Amino acid sequence: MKEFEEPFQIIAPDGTCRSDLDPNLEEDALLNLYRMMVLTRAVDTTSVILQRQGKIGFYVPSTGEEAAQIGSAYALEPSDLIVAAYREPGAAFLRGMPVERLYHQACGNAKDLLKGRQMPSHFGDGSVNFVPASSPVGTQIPIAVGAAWASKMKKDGRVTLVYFGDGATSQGDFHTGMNFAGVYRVPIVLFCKNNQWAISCPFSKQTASGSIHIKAMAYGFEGRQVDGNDVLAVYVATQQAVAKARRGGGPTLLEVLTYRIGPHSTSDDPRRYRDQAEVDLWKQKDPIDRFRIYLEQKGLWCKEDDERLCAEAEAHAKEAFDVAENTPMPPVESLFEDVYETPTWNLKEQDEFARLKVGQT
Amino acid sequence: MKEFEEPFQIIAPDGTCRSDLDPNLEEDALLNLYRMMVLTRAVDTTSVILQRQGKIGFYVPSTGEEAAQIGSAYALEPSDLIVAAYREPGAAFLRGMPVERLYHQACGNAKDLLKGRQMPSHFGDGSVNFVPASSPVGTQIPIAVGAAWASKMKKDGRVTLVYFGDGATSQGDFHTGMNFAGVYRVPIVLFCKNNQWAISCPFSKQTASGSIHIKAMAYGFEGRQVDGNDVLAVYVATQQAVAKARRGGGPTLLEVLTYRIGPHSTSDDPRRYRDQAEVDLWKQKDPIDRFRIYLEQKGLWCKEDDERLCAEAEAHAKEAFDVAENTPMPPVESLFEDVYETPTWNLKEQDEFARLKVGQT
Amino acid sequence: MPEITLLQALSQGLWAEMERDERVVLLGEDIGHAGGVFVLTKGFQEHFGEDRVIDTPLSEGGIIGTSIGLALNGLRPVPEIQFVDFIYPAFDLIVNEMAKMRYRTGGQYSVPMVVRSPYGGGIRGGHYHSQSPEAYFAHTAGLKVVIPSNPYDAKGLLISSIRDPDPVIFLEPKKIYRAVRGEVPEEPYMVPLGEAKVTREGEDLTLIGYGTMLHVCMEAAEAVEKEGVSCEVIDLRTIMPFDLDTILGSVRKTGRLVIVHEAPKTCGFGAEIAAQVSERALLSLEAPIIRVTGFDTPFPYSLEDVYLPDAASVVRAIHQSMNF
Amino acid sequence: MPEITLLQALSQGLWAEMERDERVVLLGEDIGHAGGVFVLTKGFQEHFGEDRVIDTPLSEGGIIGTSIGLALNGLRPVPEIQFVDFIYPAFDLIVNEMAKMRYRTGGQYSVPMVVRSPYGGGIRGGHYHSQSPEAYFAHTAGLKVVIPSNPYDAKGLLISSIRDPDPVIFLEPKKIYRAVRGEVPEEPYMVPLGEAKVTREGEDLTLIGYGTMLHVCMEAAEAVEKEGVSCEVIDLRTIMPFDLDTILGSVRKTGRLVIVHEAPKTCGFGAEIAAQVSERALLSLEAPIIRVTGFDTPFPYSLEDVYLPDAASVVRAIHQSMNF
Ligand SMILES: Cc1ncc(C[n+]2csc(CCOP(=O)(O)OP(=O)(O)O)c2C)c(N)n1
Ligand SMILES: Cc1ncc(C[n+]2csc(CCOP(=O)(O)OP(=O)(O)O)c2C)c(N)n1
Ligand SMILES: [Mg+2]
Ligand SMILES: [Mg+2]
Repeated sequence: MKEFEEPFQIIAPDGTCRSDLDPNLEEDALLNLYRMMVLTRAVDTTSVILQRQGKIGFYVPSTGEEAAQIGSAYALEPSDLIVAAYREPGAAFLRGMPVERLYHQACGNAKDLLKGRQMPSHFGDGSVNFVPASSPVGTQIPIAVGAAWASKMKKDGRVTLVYFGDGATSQGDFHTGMNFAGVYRVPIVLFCKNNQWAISCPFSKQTASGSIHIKAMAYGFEGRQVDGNDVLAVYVATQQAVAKARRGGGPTLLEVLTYRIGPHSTSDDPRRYRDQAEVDLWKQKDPIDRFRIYLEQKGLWCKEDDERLCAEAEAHAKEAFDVAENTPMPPVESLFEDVYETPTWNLKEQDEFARLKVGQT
Repeated sequence: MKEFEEPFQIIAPDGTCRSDLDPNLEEDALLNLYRMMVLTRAVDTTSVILQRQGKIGFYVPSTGEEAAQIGSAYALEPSDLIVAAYREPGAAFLRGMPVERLYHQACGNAKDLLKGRQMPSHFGDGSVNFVPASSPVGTQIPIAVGAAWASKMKKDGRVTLVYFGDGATSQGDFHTGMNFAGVYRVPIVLFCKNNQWAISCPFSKQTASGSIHIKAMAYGFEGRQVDGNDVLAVYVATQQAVAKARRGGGPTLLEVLTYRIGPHSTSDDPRRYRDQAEVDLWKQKDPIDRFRIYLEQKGLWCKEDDERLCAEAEAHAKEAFDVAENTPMPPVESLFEDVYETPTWNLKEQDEFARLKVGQT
Repeated sequence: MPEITLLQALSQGLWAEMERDERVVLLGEDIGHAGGVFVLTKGFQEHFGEDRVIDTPLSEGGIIGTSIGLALNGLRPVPEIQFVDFIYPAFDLIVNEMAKMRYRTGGQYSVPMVVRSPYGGGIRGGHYHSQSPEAYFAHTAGLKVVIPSNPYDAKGLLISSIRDPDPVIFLEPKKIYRAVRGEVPEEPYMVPLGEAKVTREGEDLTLIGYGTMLHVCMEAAEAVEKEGVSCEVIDLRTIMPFDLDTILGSVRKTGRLVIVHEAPKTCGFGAEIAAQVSERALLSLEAPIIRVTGFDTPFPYSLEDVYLPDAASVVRAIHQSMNF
Repeated sequence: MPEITLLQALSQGLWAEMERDERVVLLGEDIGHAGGVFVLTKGFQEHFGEDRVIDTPLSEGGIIGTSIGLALNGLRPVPEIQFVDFIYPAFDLIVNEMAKMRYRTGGQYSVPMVVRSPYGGGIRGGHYHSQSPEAYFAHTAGLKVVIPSNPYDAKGLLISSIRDPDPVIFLEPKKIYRAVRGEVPEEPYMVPLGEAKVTREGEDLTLIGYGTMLHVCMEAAEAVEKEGVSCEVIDLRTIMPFDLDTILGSVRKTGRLVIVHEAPKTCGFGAEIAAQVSERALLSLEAPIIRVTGFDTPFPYSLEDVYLPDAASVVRAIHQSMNF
């Protein structure tokens, strides 16, 4: 029975590797995975500082969850679709969304693809098939199932991957999305990042099922538990699920075990509700450290490389933010665009009113 | 593993009994169960005719599902709470709701406890702890879980039983209700009458899970499959679940396998979407026939008894309807009662208007 | 031209669009194999196949949620909600996702789709088969809301809705699905969204209705004509965006306005019309605007005739206005 | 009397009711162990225990659905929805069950409960942490809707809501959770539902607001006072049932009305007030009723100050009305 198996793992916390399971990626690929993880961490660290400095209003850190983001996104083709939650900037970067775009979005400026309409950390980029997040937890699941279903109908060969958290599994949308995915066998990977917390709610209080992958049984398809701090395991498990979806094998639920090292968001103080000891324990399973040891053991990486990369990544994040910071705000009339394809009379009238308000007429 | 076991059964379709499982109910109890099943069938038959004659507007038949209703309700204490769907008149009768009340409700007259506000088949009777159904499929599940939870908090020793169909398991409300039931281990029996159809949707298209009881695994508590046309099996399984709930053991999901012999409602024509052959197959598993054979084999029942009982039950149904038919409609002012405990100014004003409309002022 | 029912006209419009555009897919409970509880999609699944006329599990959230995804990925879904009273499990997906997708993604994604659903009273449905929730949707930025009153408009508006780039809530007055007949061209045609129709010209008072209530307005207009009161009747057809110009033009002419809808009065769509007219045409008003609506109660069963606005009530409102 | 914030007043009211009536239980996401995302229920779980201050899984449908059951079986639940923007997964349970339970069971069952939720803009929350959905609930028969604007009312209205026999949607203006302070008696007291408060008397024009917008109205009233325009300001406090008498009394006196709310204009609650006033006090109106509201767009992030009604906009509306 699935639920008694150990989570799928390739690299152990000490960096040793199950060579029978190693996907034997090329050197470039391995280094690319590592670089993206480091970049994601650097953006995280930078953003939290920016928020504290009052330069951005809000940020959702994903420190500790880099392997889950990068390993999964790497298993997709560029034409595949990602429907995201808010805690997967790394997946967007891997796809090709420039870090600058994350900051344009965080600043809500004139270059923000979302035109300054959502809070920070709701980035997305249609040009790399990454649907921006909305805040309501869980809605992305049935929507992603529908998107995947469209691919099946159109026979376009695309696979959809949807990210969501452990908390999201309690929503009705998880259930209806999973059920439709099962009934219509749509080409989707339902990627649950079980980071053990939903704001202050520990996983043990989120559901009595003990695990999330087991929930797939309620929908007639496979659920699988993966070590989410092992980028290779995440990559391989996702890749297998993607391949299955692409060949018409239907959906897979992946429960990817990881940990939210930081606060839920910059508005949150986790000391109110959880023990530092637990955090420290998970810090020892850091996905970046683990992968670095693996690379070092393979002779692909050394301390100097790492110092250079970290410095570069940090500089990259800062430069990206500088560009965003110096970009003007969206114009007032943008408020009234995109409600409909063509503004209705009431919006045109309100546009006039808004210009009056800001003294533009 | 639960899901590979056979459904729990005590009386086989041919009337033979697994004596090791027989609850050995007293003669009176056995005959009572049988009488209630026959009464439910008689009300069903009568109501369908009444609807065809235009005497009631609508009816939801439950022919074929009598054992599921009666066996389950019989496992409860009078103070336990039933939260019903619309297809459990038998459970209401067993609790003590007079048949007359069902017809008052169907007529929506001045004696209807619901005051003529809902369609027929939405009966209920607070005096016997039977919450009336509403139409939206699934809403009763989290509500019932809440009611059961209140019992746990108040330590009042009550158990709640909620009825719902196979179709209802696709709703988000099923999921959230089940999840809360599991997390808070509330004293509830989640009683799913899997009658194989949700209007025209066969169970095989409702979900890919193959069964419903397996879905309990997603919530960390027991799910159990029961032969729903075997009144003793239903009684015993429910009784065990009730006892477990009462002693603090938490919720149980019962999947009770039965069949909707008739149309979904009097507005429905199942010939549009299903084979008569399937219906005929299930007719051979008729729960009333099966239990009669059992009683006959026990020497508790004979043909003459049965003829008398059937005639009585039919007469009872007809008389009850006659009373209801001759009861006047609710008064106009009843429209404005119970929106709030005390009518607000707008309702008082509209009450005036309504009287004007019907020429009462 | 053949005379057909409103239901047949909708069926025709749907069929035509499915023929024209293979991106159009239908999904809903009991719509395929069984042909729909109102038999509106009878024969569709046989003709277009199970992949385009999809029987779904019992989940409005699933139907709307996956439809949003289908639309986002290039299809043109037309989900059906069996009765609009059951749309609320999908309310979050409608107001927070469907309505906002274009806006929240800065126009990167859009979800052209039409949510069809029978609405309104008059079929003895009690409170769960009779509701008129148009105001909820009209208050939700990003949605269009359409309600036809006759076969010709029904077909043309449905076709326009399906071709529209924005999500549309399309409410079908089930009471008159079969009761109202009219001439309908067999070929496809569009009736533009956002344009009301003056179904009767008049001088003394303006009556505004939509769906089933349009017919109540017409009946009342005819009744008072004998007394010498000339009513102009406007069929709103699109609730959002509504045709304010036609409304204002008429009220400026007549000076009197009675609005009729089935939904409860408080915060019903009539309030918006009344607010707009009294803001923009105050000086034209010769009498207070009157709303004849459903009551602020859940929809009843036995007393539904008392609940629903009828011609007599509208006539009383007309008298009240004329005698002001 | 000590001066405390609106948030503290709510916290006090909640605490007092929990002390008074052990049937009162709180449930919601992050309200217990963490004390709530706005720290409103800090210390509650420690004091009242995990059985009365319940941290729930992430499911608004579960929170409201089980609360309905808790209320039906004798408790007095006060569920919290973390941000009202997230209430819609429970919309079906609210409109089809909570609002209708008493009615549909013929009064056999009732569900006294208070759904508390922070609402409104002004905290840079973008479209999912800023919504004002009061009109949806006001349009739903069976619900009461309450929105306080200051600490005193907040505590008294919350206590009244908890003691009320009907379900109440209690919306808390989060922008002024901490920004508005006032004197609040330490002991429990009730502010009756359904009664507006004239927060400023005046002769020339009536301003109606609630929640955060009440303060915008007051600011505008003060601004125009210098010009010699005397505004009467009404704090609605209860949206449903709203206090029509106070509104009409004021407008009959002033002849002019400006209504202010954050929610989108179309079908917002302002429309209902405008419709009622123009129906019942048409001849008193010396100028058209003006609504100063949020726009008919989803709530924005960067341009929220443009979106939200401000005193300057209200002043412009006052000028427009005075100069009519
Ligand atoms: C419907 C809804 N309810 C509540 C919230 C507030 N909220 C935002 S994130 C969050 C926790 C989500 O937890 P999880 O799904 O585990 O994702 P994680 O944040 O851990 O990545 C909550 C309660 C929300 N955004 N949407
Ligand atoms: C939310 C909702 N959607 C749709 C309907 C229409 N409807 C009424 S009963 C039903 C099928 C229910 O099937 P099931 O749950 O299996 O119960 P059964 O009727 O078989 O007893 C449907 C679709 C409804 N009442 N409520
Ligand atoms: Mg989480
Ligand atoms: Mg069924």
